[in-house]
Amino acid sequence: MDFLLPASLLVLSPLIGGLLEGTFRKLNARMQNRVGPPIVQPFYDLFKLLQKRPILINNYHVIMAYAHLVAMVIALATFLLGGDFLLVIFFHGMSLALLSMGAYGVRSSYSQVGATRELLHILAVEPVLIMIAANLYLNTGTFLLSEIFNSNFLFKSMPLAFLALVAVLPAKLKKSPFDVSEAHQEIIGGPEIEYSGPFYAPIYLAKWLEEVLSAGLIAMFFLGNPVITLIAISVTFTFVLAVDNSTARLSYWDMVKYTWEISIPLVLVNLVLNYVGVL
Amino acid sequence: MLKMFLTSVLNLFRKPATHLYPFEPYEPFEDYRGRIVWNEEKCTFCMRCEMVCPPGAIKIMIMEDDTKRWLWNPAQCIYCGECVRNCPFGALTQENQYSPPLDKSNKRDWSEIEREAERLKLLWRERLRKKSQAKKSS
Amino acid sequence: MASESKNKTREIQIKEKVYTTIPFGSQHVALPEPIKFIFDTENEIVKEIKFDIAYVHRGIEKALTTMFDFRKAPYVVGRVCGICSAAHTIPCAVVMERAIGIDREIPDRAKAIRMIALEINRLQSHFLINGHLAEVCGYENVFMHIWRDREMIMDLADMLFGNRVQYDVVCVGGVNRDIPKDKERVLLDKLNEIEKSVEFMEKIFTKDRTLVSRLKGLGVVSKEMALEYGIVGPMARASGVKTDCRVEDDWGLYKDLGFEMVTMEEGDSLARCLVRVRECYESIRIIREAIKSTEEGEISIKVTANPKYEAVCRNEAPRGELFYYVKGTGGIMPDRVRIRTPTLANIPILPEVMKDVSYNDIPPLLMSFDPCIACTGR
Amino acid sequence: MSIFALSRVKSPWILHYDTGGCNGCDIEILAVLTPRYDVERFGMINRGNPKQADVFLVTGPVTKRCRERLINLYLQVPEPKVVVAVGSCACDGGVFRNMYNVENGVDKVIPVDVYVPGCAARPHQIIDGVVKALEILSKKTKENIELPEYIKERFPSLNDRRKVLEEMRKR
Repeated sequence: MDFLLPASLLVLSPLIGGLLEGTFRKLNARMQNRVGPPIVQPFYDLFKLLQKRPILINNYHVIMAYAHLVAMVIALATFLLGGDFLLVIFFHGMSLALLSMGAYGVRSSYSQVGATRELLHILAVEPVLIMIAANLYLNTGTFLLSEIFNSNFLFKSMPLAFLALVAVLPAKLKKSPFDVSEAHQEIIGGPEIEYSGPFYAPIYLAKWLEEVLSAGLIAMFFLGNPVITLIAISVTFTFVLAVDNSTARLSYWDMVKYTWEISIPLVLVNLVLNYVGVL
Repeated sequence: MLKMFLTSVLNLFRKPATHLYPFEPYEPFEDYRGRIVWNEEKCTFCMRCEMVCPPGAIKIMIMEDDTKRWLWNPAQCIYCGECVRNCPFGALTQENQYSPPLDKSNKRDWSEIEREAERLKLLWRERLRKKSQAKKSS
Repeated sequence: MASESKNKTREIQIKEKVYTTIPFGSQHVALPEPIKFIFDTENEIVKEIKFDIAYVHRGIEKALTTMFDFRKAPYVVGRVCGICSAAHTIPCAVVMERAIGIDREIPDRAKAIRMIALEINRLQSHFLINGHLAEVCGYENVFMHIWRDREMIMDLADMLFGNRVQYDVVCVGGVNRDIPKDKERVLLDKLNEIEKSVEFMEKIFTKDRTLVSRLKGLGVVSKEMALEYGIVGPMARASGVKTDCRVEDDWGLYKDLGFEMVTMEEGDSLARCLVRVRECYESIRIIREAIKSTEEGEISIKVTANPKYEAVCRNEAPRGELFYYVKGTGGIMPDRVRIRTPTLANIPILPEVMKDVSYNDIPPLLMSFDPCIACTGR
Repeated sequence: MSIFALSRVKSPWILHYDTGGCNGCDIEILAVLTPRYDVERFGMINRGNPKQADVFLVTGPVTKRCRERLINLYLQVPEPKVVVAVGSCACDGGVFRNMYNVENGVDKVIPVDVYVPGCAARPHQIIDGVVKALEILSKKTKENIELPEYIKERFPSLNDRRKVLEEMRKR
């Protein structure tokens, strides 16, 4: 039983991720006062991409796209099956790094600029996640997620760490104000610009999985009552989307600055408070 | 920032501003400049519309048996309405409906028609000249 | 020998700096028009700029002297640029009238309708560019909201002139379509709503922190620079240069209606934006006054002669001074037509202000200039 | 209809290129994406990236300098694809017909599937045109590759054309 739920979640994660992405797009459109696409739209997109004629630039480029997907799947699997939290962070960072390695492999300067910005994304997101992991260790005494999942309502003891996670979510999900690596109006998708058709599909799929992983990270703080977990996830995502719709894109420098100046101090304060015993 | 945040959250509960076009019909304004309609009975083939049309989207073909055809290319017309204003007999009117999209099957090759009309016009002039010469000689 | 060649290579290494070259155009999302920029960047900071504006040259000036007679000319020059179509047709008609010698006889009602067409054109253009500026800043929601409100103006144009983009209402000798009383009433009603959305726009561009932080201090053009490069339109007015062809050339009734010029001193991208927003209020006021000041009546006069003089006309397009020159010799087609567009005047300053700007600030900076390449290339 | 055939129709990503028109149609294409018309209902997004596009919207009468870029963009869009010529000048040259620097319409340069008339084309007309283009797209597969006349002229024999295709695949 303990194994069945995570395993089925893992198998269903593309489905959940697609629906999540579709809901995002629908909500985004409604926030902009328009109707928006149907919720199953991401699946249409994925199946269409698989049917396009492949345009191969070089093998290395394509291999990196698949490696990006595989690393993301491993990160998600480790997370859901209750592995080591540090391993999740490592594979998540690695999948982003693989994407930017692939992007460096082509001559397009948009791709190169995008790859550099993608690396800055890692720099912005991963330290915060590592600090959260340290905080988790202080609270639960382990890095193993299977044991962390047993703890009830972690939000009570680490609310500031949760706020830090929310603050880096726009950068993690590539939403405004920190969508610098995609930056549709500047570098037209950045690292993914040269991928087309079936080679773009793994990247598109990896995006969904990243959303599932983010949902899991949020859920980690609110375990115990499934209703509260779902409400927390939906409220947090709606908040992130509303922020996406109420900010302009900041520069890559601002992204690193804000995440480091706001998120890391937040987690540190939480760490200290936990250590002292206030929370 | 805060204003847009509130606006976007409130928009979730408002009706979207979208007009669901192909599923909901749309009626253009009363005097929208749409398709040109030709009334054959009123037309005297004075060629004024062909002369005033800025892009040359109207061509009148004078066939070899002196029958005349009025041709209009919806894909080249700029819908300025100049032909309608200049028609002395009111044979041309402008609907308020816009033209539907065309594809390969129903789009005319206009350059061929232009060439043909030009050739037929030369032949017509030749015929007129011969006629007047015959009149003079008689 | 060996040391010599070694020195040589070292010299070359010092001389050649390696830049990342980022092409921008001729097809790019941020700018729907074909213009090509090549930015040589170092650490995403732009160091060198090359640009190419002549993708859209169609040869309209030549065609006006060889293919179209002067009565068709306003319809043709409307297609020079779709965003400022009315701004092109009016000076073309005026300059033809001046070349014929009938510009004093144009009825006031025709002038008022021309002014309404121009101001509606200016409103939609300013809405367009401010919305698009928000979009290239990555602020999609503001873009959507401003363009949603812009549809009201497009509807007005659709109702009054019969088309959303190409009004084609101005002809040589006046206008070819009157505005009846019931439409005037609808127009006045709609203007109130449009005024509200201009207020919304002003609030966004003055209060929104992320947008202001992106635009403030970006691409500053000082007053001296503006005068030196001879820039025109809202750009010049944002730098504090008092220039507006609506009062400098008298084809319309602007002087009678009491025209107020909007100027700002800062000269950065935000100021250029705000000048446009504040001009919207002025445009709305002018439309109201124009409707009030004239009654229905004669809208055009009969044109019998051909252009035979040399004439110029200056008009304030949404982007700045638009200059038309015509030389007629009594033929049905003029001998020489020359169009000078506002963007051509504003482009030489671009490399100057784009230098040492981060690449992610380039699209907003470029859009705040409001470039219209279709005008520039003709 | 299978999910694959359905998805081809339901997710048209657009690429838009102005080949020297008057901007009117370009702005109307932008307006089509905004709340009043909102073509994202049909899954349309403006990707601005030829390699991820399905529907290629072309405006303008194709000036001589835009010609090469247009062919280049057309070759970069992977099959199945449809080309929609938006506006009178993209269909037949419009008011710019026979001016010295234009090619009189998009179909003189690349194969066009749907023509949207109008100067400028209304958003409604553009939506109609795209819906019609999607009907054509549903019948196309990745195997039928159409080449522009220009390429056929430059590489008349079949072998040469195969070379072009290989080049295209490599790109």
